[in-house]
Amino acid sequence: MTLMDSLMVSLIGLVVVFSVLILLSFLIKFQSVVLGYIMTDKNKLDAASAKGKDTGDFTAEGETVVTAEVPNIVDEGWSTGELRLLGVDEKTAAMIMAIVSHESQIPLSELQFKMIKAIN
Amino acid sequence: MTLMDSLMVSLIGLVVVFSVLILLSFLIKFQSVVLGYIMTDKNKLDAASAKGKDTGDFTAEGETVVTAEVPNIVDEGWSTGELRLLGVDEKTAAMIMAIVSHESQIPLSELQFKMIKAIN
Amino acid sequence: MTLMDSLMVSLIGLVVVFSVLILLSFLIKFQSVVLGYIMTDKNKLDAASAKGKDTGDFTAEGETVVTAEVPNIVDEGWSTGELRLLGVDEKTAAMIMAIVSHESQIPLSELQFKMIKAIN
Amino acid sequence: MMLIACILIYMAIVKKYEPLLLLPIAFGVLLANLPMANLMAAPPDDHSQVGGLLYYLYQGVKLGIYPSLIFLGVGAMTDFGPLIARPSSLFLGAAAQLGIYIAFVVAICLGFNPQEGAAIAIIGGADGPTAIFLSARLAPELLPAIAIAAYSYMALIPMIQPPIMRLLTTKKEREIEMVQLREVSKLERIVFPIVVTIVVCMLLPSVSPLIGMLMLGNLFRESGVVERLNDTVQHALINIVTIFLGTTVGATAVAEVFLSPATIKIIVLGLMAFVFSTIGGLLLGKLMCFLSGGKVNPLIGSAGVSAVPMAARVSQSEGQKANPANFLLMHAMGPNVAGVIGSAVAAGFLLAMFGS
Amino acid sequence: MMLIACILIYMAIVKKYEPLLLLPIAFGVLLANLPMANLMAAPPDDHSQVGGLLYYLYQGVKLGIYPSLIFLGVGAMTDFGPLIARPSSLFLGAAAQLGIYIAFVVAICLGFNPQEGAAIAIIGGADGPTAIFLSARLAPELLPAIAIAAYSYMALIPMIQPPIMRLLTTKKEREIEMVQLREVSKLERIVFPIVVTIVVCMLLPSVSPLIGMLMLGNLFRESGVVERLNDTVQHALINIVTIFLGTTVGATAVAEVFLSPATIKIIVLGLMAFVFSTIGGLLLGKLMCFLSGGKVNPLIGSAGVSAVPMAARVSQSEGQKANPANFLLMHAMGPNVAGVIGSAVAAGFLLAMFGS
Amino acid sequence: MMLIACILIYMAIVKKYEPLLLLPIAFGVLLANLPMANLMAAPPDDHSQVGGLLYYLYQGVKLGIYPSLIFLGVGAMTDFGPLIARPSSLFLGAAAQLGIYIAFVVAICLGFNPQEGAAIAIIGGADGPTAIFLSARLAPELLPAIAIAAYSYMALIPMIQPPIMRLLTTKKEREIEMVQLREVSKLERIVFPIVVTIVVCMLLPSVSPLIGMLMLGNLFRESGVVERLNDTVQHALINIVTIFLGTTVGATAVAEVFLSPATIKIIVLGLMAFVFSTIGGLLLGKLMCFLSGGKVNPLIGSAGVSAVPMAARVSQSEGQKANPANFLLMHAMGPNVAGVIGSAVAAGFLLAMFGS
Ligand code: NA
Ligand code: NA
Ligand code: NA
Repeated sequence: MTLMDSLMVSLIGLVVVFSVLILLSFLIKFQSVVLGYIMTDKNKLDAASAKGKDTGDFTAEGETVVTAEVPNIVDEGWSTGELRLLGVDEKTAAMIMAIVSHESQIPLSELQFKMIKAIN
Repeated sequence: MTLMDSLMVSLIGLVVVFSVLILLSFLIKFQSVVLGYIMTDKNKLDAASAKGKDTGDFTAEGETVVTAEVPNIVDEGWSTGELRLLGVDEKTAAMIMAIVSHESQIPLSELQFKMIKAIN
Repeated sequence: MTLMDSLMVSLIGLVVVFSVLILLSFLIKFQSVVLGYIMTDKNKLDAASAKGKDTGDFTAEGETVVTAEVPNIVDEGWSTGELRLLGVDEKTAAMIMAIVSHESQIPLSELQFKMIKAIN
Repeated sequence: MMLIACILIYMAIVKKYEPLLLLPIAFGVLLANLPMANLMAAPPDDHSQVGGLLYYLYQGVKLGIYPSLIFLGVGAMTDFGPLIARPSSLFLGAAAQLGIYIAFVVAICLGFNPQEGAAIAIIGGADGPTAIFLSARLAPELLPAIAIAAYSYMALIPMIQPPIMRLLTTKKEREIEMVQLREVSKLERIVFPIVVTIVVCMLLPSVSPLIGMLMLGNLFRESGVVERLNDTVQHALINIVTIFLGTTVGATAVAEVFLSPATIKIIVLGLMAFVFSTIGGLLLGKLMCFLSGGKVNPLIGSAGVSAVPMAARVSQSEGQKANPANFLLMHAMGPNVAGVIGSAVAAGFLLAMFGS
Repeated sequence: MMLIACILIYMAIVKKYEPLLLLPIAFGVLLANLPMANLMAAPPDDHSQVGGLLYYLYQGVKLGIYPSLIFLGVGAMTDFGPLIARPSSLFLGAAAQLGIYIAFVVAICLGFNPQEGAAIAIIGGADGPTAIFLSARLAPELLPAIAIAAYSYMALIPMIQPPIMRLLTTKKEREIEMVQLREVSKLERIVFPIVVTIVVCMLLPSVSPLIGMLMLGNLFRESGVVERLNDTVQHALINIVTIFLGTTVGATAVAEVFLSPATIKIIVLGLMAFVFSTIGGLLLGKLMCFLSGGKVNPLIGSAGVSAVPMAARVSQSEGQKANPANFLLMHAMGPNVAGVIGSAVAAGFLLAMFGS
Repeated sequence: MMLIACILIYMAIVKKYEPLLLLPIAFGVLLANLPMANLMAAPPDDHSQVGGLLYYLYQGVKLGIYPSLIFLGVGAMTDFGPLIARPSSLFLGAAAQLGIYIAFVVAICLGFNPQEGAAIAIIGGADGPTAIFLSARLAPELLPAIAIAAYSYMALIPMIQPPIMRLLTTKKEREIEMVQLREVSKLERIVFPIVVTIVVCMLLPSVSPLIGMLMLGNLFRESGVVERLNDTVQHALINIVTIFLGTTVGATAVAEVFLSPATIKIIVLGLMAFVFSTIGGLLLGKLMCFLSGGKVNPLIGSAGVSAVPMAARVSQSEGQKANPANFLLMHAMGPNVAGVIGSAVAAGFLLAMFGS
């Protein structure tokens, strides 16, 4: 294979990678827009999946951790998805998360924070 | 295959299933009666197996440890996320967690404490 | 194979096993001496490995749930094997265990209760 | 086909129809139908090129290994105690195979050959691994449709059975409370899998891979001395095999066969089989109710279709609707697990008749 | 060769260079080079004698099964949320494959044939299973050197990238804080793997075993209905396969090939590929920074090489050095996981060009 | 044969004789001897029909894969620290192979051919996977009897050894307390498996699958950087392989061979081998006691037969009977694990002599 050929292959290869990934990025954007419209469906899905979490005829491997608490009053915390922040602003929370992630060497994506709360 | 043949096959099939399962049911009844007589042997077995539960050169993978509590009254403990401290200050708790982590050789990030409580 | 041959084979076999294992034992002694000299390296290794215990881009399987308690005074609880009952009678305890077993869909034989305690 | 895959994924995730199997199956359908990906391609005879990934993983289905290993895990998860306590449960587990034979006759009438008819009929056994085991041997080209139908209807049990149950039983029958089951000793539990293995495998050798592994798993569970093995077959092993089984079963779905009238027929026959199995179980339940002088609640009969533990839960819920103090769950578990043995026996018979 | 094995073991244990792969690889090198042990020996054609242990385990590499199953586990461990939230991350994931093509041209110039050149070049993808998958097909004799180089450089990312990052970006650019990513709905997460599978596998069928399994694993993760399977692919399955993959890849290292100038060339080319991939990502990052009017921190571009999650951590740490309030980790995760798809696409292209 | 299977199940469950292996073996005997089930049937040469389930699973035994993978897990579970702390333990681990050679001579006298004799003799190594590995290669028809004898006698160690120990040692010897073992550094623990692999596999290449995997598992354990892999080889992998190994080894028991005088001879020879291995270890223990001026308790010699950790526990218990303050367990662990290496070396020698 000549240098020229190899350059050609490389160029085409680069174009292919870019084309596929750019196409993907547009599809994802498109998907997000479309799915945004089908909000009702989404809510149904979320509800269904929440209900479904504890069904299943197999018992889950590992241990079932049940943290039962008696919520005396409805908590007034501010919620972002699965994370509740109580008396902490978002920036501090991000910092805490980064620190925990760094200290524990666990990537942020694998950590699951339930609640960050200021202790007075 | 003609309809007649298929009906024949089905009939025989049904008879086979019933025969085998009825035979099984009698064998199980018979087994229960016979084994009922050999009570002494059974007791020996039960005793042996009770003793044997914790032998074996392999350790069993994952056991479910449940700390069940009878909440007579709503507990007045102080809560940080998933960890409840009862009658223990934060410093002591941190120390205990560090000790447990060190003793068990499990990094703190992988331990999950449910409750640390002073026992009086 | 004659008896003589078999005796010969056995003798050689015994010599082989002894030779290899004696050679190994000397190599291990030699290794210990050599590695003893490279103490600095070893310390570096130990330090590195201590640090390394909790690294790794994968999270460890299963989490260990520990119920840590601060035994201020020796507890006066009543013990049945591995299960301690504090302020709960045996009957109530049995009921609780049955309920937990039923709710969690885990057969009683696979649940391990550490302590059942009345919270006042 | 990709659309079908997406519908199946939807059913698995949103409707939660047996997602452990249906999700891998659905994705297998998707993967195998990507044009040119050739994931199911066999290597050339001289092995000069490698075959597709799913082709290799599929060998475990073709050789009957995966369904047997799934049964190993199922055996370790199954408590045969209620069956041992009341052996008459086995009658119900036999009656609830009725749909298999009805479906077989109709399938023959619809023009399927006997092998195909038997494979389709086994859907009425309401038991996934058994259905896959049998159809992989008798009619591999129908395998994906049969597996999908079997798992879907198993998930739909709470919709299929209740109307039939209410139709065939009187409120008075549904209200019947049954006497508590006696306790079963450890020794009985240990002897049970050995007896079943010997009896069933000697009478129907063709099904011994399934029954043998089912009972080995149960022996692991009941012996109490091999907790390590018991735990692994219930988790790591069954999960790994489930992934491989599901994905490759799905991957056998090629458009020409799957998008043919045969699939529609299979879906209809499968439903019919489920309905008649339910009816079979209920009718014998009524008979046993009558013969026992009203001690047996006929609702436990429908649990004989297997579909563990879904069908038993349906019996429980229907019984409680008629009489809030009625707890049929443990009573229905007997016929329920008997149904697993029942469908395996039926499969063994069909394999003995029509296997090569 | 044994000395090399010991050096690799040292790197794995003391230096902690990707020990999960490097330790088995190193031990595989050791085992395969024990004189007369013949652990990689094929059985005679008539199978009258058994072959070596590692020969049998190696079939999973040869048939492309192990890398695919590793990707199944990787998919289950990967959170594509940041990528879905900011799809432009994919541009960076594409740009950071630049090194692959540069290395390919240089490899051809150095006299490697196209198959070998492609296998070597894929080191620049910074993705172990992809590199192993491709070289097992295109240039199996170079497999061990390529795998070792790929995993070693992935471990060395925190040393390779920072100087380049500081060289190519201004302090002001590095200080840029990015706006928080929007939340991604569960539905988007579920649809994503399906869309990627269909699009990528249809455009590049040759890479469908990798992308298909990656996305199946991700679907297990995101669907939320198959926790059992998700758990097993992330633990038991990926660990078992990792051991077999690592040990047998190492065992392909025979002295005649490994101790040749080719290995030196591969090491140099691999480093070059890593450097140019980093440069590619950074340069496009700068362009996106410019075009967005300073909203994109170019440091996240270098994370596009994949090497998840090491490269993203490097972006985070360099960003924080320039501006202690700068948290780039989540922003860098997008290009980071995009890089996995990017290298798989690049591998698919090379396989389509040069595969038999 | 079914009766034998039931007796073995009884031994496994009630007597708890190595149930992890004996229970699957026993069930394998049962399954393989169900008339007409043909679970061990090979497929026809043209593969037009599928073979029996256990036939396919048995390939892992035939190819020597399962015993090696078991050793991978055993290595990860074994602490060689006591051996490294006192390398002279290896002498005892060598002496306690005496029974192998005695049994070999007697087996030849009894009319077994050398291959059979070697396979039977290895029972004296008191090490299950090694015995299975060797007999699968040298005398596959004797495999089940040898495996059952080996595991049974290993379970009977607490009955076989104490009388011999009391006979051959004086109370004064048994009372000897040994000085505490020095601590072993992490570095020594890491270098150990590498050294053993190189030395043993170079001297006895035929046993490298076993020793190589044993030491790889130990390296996983001691390196501390691959906890994931360590955990998986100790649990999921070894458990899965144990099930397949046990069941298929049991399934090789066909009545014509198993119910022959050969099996009786194997049982007698196996017991003899165990006895003489124990004697060998004890005698060298006495010699070392004498040479060291009474610092070595000869009771730790009998632990050299391996049968980890049963034999070491017997040493501990006998020592404590003579002197309640005597804690020999850790001292006996050295010879105990040395015995594993010793039997593997012996197997390597026999394989080199008589292997095809
Ligand atoms: Na059924
Ligand atoms: Na990449
Ligand atoms: Na030994």
